[in-house]
Amino acid sequence: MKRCYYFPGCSMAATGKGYQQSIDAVARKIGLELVAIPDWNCCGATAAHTMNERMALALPARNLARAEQDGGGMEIAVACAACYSRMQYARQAVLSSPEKRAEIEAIIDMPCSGSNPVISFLELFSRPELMEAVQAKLTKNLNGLKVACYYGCLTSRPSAIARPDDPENPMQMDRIVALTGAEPVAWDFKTECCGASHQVDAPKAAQPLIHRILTNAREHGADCIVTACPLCALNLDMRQSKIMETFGGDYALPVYQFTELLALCMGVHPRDFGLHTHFTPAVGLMRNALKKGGDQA
Amino acid sequence: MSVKADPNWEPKILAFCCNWCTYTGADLAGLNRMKYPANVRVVRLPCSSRVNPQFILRAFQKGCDGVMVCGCHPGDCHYATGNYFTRRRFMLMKRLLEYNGIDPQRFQARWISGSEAAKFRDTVTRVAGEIKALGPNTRFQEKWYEEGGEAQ
Amino acid sequence: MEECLNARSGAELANSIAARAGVKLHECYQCGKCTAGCPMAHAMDLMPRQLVRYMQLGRMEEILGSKSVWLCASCHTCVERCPHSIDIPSLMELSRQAAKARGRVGVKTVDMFSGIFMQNVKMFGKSHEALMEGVYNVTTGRFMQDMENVPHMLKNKMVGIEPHTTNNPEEIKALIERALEMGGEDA
Amino acid sequence: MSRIGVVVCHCGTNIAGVVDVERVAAEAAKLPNVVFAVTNKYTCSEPGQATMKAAIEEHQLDRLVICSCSPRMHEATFRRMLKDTRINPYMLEIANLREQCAWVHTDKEKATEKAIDLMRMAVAKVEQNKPLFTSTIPIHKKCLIIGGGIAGIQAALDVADAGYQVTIVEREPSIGGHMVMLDKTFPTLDCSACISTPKMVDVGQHPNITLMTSSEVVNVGGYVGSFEVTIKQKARYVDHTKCTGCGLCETKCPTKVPSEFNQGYNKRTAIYKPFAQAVPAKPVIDPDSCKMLKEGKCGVCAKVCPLGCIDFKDTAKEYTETYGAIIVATGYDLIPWQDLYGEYGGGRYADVITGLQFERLVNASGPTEGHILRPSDGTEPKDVVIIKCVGSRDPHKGKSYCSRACCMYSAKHAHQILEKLPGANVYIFYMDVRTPGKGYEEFYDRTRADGAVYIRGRVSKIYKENGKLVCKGEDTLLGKPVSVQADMVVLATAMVPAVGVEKLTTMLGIATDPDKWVQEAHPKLRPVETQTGGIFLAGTCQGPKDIPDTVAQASAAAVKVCGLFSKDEMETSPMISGVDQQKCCGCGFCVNCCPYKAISLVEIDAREGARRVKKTVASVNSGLCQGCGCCTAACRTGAIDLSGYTNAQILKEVDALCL
Repeated sequence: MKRCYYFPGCSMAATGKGYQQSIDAVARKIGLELVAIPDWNCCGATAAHTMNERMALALPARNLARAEQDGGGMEIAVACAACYSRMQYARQAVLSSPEKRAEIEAIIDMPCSGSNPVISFLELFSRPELMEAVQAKLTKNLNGLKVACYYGCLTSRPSAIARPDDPENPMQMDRIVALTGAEPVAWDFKTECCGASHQVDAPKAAQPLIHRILTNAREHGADCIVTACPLCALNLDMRQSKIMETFGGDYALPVYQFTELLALCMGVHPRDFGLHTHFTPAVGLMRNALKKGGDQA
Repeated sequence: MSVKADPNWEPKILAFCCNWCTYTGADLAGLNRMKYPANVRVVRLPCSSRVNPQFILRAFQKGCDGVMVCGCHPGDCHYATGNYFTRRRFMLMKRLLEYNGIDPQRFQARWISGSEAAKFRDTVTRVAGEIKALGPNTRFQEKWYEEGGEAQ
Repeated sequence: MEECLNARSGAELANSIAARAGVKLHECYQCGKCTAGCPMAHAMDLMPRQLVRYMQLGRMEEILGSKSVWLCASCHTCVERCPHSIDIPSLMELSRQAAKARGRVGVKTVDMFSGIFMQNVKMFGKSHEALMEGVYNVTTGRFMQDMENVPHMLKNKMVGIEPHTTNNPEEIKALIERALEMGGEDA
Repeated sequence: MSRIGVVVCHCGTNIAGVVDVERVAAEAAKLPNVVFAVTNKYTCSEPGQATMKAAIEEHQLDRLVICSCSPRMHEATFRRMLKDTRINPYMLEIANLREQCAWVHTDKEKATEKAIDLMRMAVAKVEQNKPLFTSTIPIHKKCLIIGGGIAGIQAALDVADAGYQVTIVEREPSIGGHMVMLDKTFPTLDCSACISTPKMVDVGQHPNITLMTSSEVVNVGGYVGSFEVTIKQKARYVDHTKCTGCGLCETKCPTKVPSEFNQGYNKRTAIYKPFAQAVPAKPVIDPDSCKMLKEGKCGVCAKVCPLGCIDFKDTAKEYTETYGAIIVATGYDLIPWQDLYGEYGGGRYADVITGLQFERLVNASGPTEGHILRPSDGTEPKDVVIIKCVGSRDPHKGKSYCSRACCMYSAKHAHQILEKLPGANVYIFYMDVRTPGKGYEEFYDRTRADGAVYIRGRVSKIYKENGKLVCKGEDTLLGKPVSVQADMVVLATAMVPAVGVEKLTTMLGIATDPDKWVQEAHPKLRPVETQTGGIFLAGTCQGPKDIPDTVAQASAAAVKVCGLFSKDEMETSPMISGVDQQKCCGCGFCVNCCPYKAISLVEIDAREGARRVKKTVASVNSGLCQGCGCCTAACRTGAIDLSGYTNAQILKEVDALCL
């Protein structure tokens, strides 16, 4: 029913594998055709603009150019928050002035007009036609499951680039997840930073960030956290047990991608998207929630 | 026949000044006994927006060497918005005059408030100097048309 | 000794950084909402607000030598909430680049990670998480960091041994080199 | 043939010391139509004026040029002098030989040449002058006051006490505005209701004041002295002429909705007075919540009313009346912070409240009877955080300006909390503490002595942790990120113009600034006037201010109105624009550039050859025109001209310079 270009990002082949599988499963179910940008490359993430602004724009711009070359003229949907941000920056730079565009084109050595709009997966799934399509395919529900939707920084900020529905209290993911019957909680740390790569290169300074996010989600009664970004999920999931050890806290908050919840409620087998591979055990909560929720009315 | 060669030549400059700011500022310059060249003749108007572009053309036509339009600072107009119109009109006017071969320095719009006596003095002094350096204006003048209106 | 504020030797650099970031330094009235919302402020030696203050005073020395410019996570919370929308992330970033160009690195591990990341992209066109982490651990001597998670990743095939690449990694390498050749405006 | 007289003033040596006045007079005498030219030692003196008057008679002059000091000095003097002569006062021109010639030049030769030029210009201009006559417009000595807050109340009382009729239009069911909602007022801590309700009662009982509540202005025409104003009074469903305000209906009404006056913290009935001391002290029915009006069921109030005042068929009524002056006193509202500050919870937390909500919570007649209790659970807060400048000094999310009253009322809130809740802690996050008022700085000192902790920095986020509201800020004086765990947070939110004020200002034709505050005629010298004659300003409609400033401004506006009303008619300057309807093409360019909305397009009957046609032309309202002349330069056909500064006059002046 709907086609768009798809930029998976590097994490999807590694720690984001489950995310990728759930995206594929949901897309198949609702008839969404995701056309991967031919021969895409790394967006440069935060590392590139740490070092050099031109490089930080040129890397993602090459992906825009690749999509343009393909000639489909479709929107580019991006599944990772950082990739989304970088691609938006690049597009807006190309559109900002002919000089900037010429400079970028010279670096990537191909034409780049920025003609294809870039959208986040959250924006894509928030569209009424997609919401309806998802709704139509849901067979099970998660009634009563309390989820904290975590958006992170780069899908919300800077708002001129990311264009969220609300930079402080975005609701796109909340509305999508609510389709499953799960109950998104109103909490305070939806858009607070998880530390991103500082979890690797400055872990002592960055670890409290994760702890605060988890604490606040817990404070507002969440059973789990839902994200729309492989790195956010990795930081909150993989580092969780160690952080509990360091800062105290005897609970575990499983971390899901929003597409995982959708896939699950569409009857996709959890093994098909690696629910069992999460670092914080994630199968049990879902098994119970599904049992409680029963079939979609 | 070169008037410019006359070392005693003094330019005639006409200044349209609004009653509430620039004219008041000019009066204040007098009160403070400030000194400036005697080349400028002031025409008092209620507002700089009263200045019809026709007046300026007429001044050049009749032999003025320079024309100034002075009013309140934008935002301070006694009539609230008049000088915004002045500003727009005379940006256009300046370009029109330039297109017609009048040196843009011969036509100047300046904002001088009622308290800016020193600014009035300095502006008049500078403009008089600039126009003196330019020499007499011949463009548009009746004489010029009579002589065929071509190259000077 | 008290600080003598007449010395404004960094004014030129500060103004050029501000101009490139599109920031009007005078607009900042030092309310500190940036620091207040900054997730990394607790680890910084110079608060984000103080960064702007030093730039207002034309003193770059303190900024170039700070840890803060390396600890900024580019989360953009500060600029989003700033009453004057002062783009502190850009000030941080450009200051960091200026520091690096002068051979000053406030937090070595951050610099190394970026370097390794980009090296990775330069080699393969795509980044390779496990390889990166491995090289980083070896480079920084933090051999055991995050190693507890490796068995889990291996078991679930979340890390491949073969790095994925673009069709022609040379193309990306050339791209990066062209960008770097153009240099930073200041550096 | 005109007969022009020229008088060149020595002004002692002021002019004559630099300008050769005799030569100027001699040059004047050579000009055509100049029949009389002399010099005079002191023209403005009594003997000087007498000499001129005699000359006018003797030489049968019909116009006069005086070469003297600035016209800004003595134009009015000389016009007055001409009043009792054969010359019309507007047949006068003055050449400024003192301020703009003798005083600013030293070279006598050049100064004299310039003086001759200036004299010639004046002579050329005066030849084109036409007699002008001031007209008068009648003044209807009745004042309309829009808004019944403390500004409107004060202005109404002042004008009414001076003996003039006043009508107050208030859109709420009672006057009182924001002030009556407040608990105590800084810095003296007198009870706000105690000092404002007597004034409200005075308004209600004043023989010269007509009170129109539940009413709004819907149309304004005319100009100073006679504004035609249409006021719409909403249906109140209660006949106030019969109602005694016994209140029985209110006790029996079964429908309860959140009380606007108490900020939603308790309920009111559908038939209600907003608060106990309301003026008028008679109820109205809120059609949005009344069961009878919504569903046709109930009618309890009608059954219990002993006087049969309830009329469910009541409809809105419109009244049109003529007013000589209007005072705009529409006040302010608070910025809708919930929509703007997601980082402060965006309204999700019941215990994050505004200063105005706090006023109700601390007020003895409020929903908690003056006990400071948390809205969420009714418990006493122990740690209270006050955040200043929420929406103020924040061009990104709110407004760029300072709201002026918040520093003081925040200090007052801190004081009240520390006084009423022993052992409580108050933390005030501020950027700057602004206390420019009598007794204000002292009050701030006292608040700190009470124990309020002032922290310099803006809070970035409020979030909930362990049941506490954590306020994350920076202590910018320490240079460290800090947090305070609060039980309740009070936000000092920005003042913004009252909702719907744009509609009114458009109707009145008065200017607003980019933030929609009404623009005063001059920020320093005409602070209570608008650009439109006869329309004045009082209170916060002009910009944020506190009660003392509001009251002072209201009284000032009242004086302006009384000054206007002290005369039966008003002289209008004849130096205004006029349209030659023959030349006018009806393009309307003049309409758009007029700052006073004095020009409108009208349809007239005209002739086109032999045919009679309808023609659209511009028409100037002489009551509104202030004579700036902006329209004249916009006119493409030269149809519109400014008396006293006509195109012909100015062109002749220009020509004269270049002879």
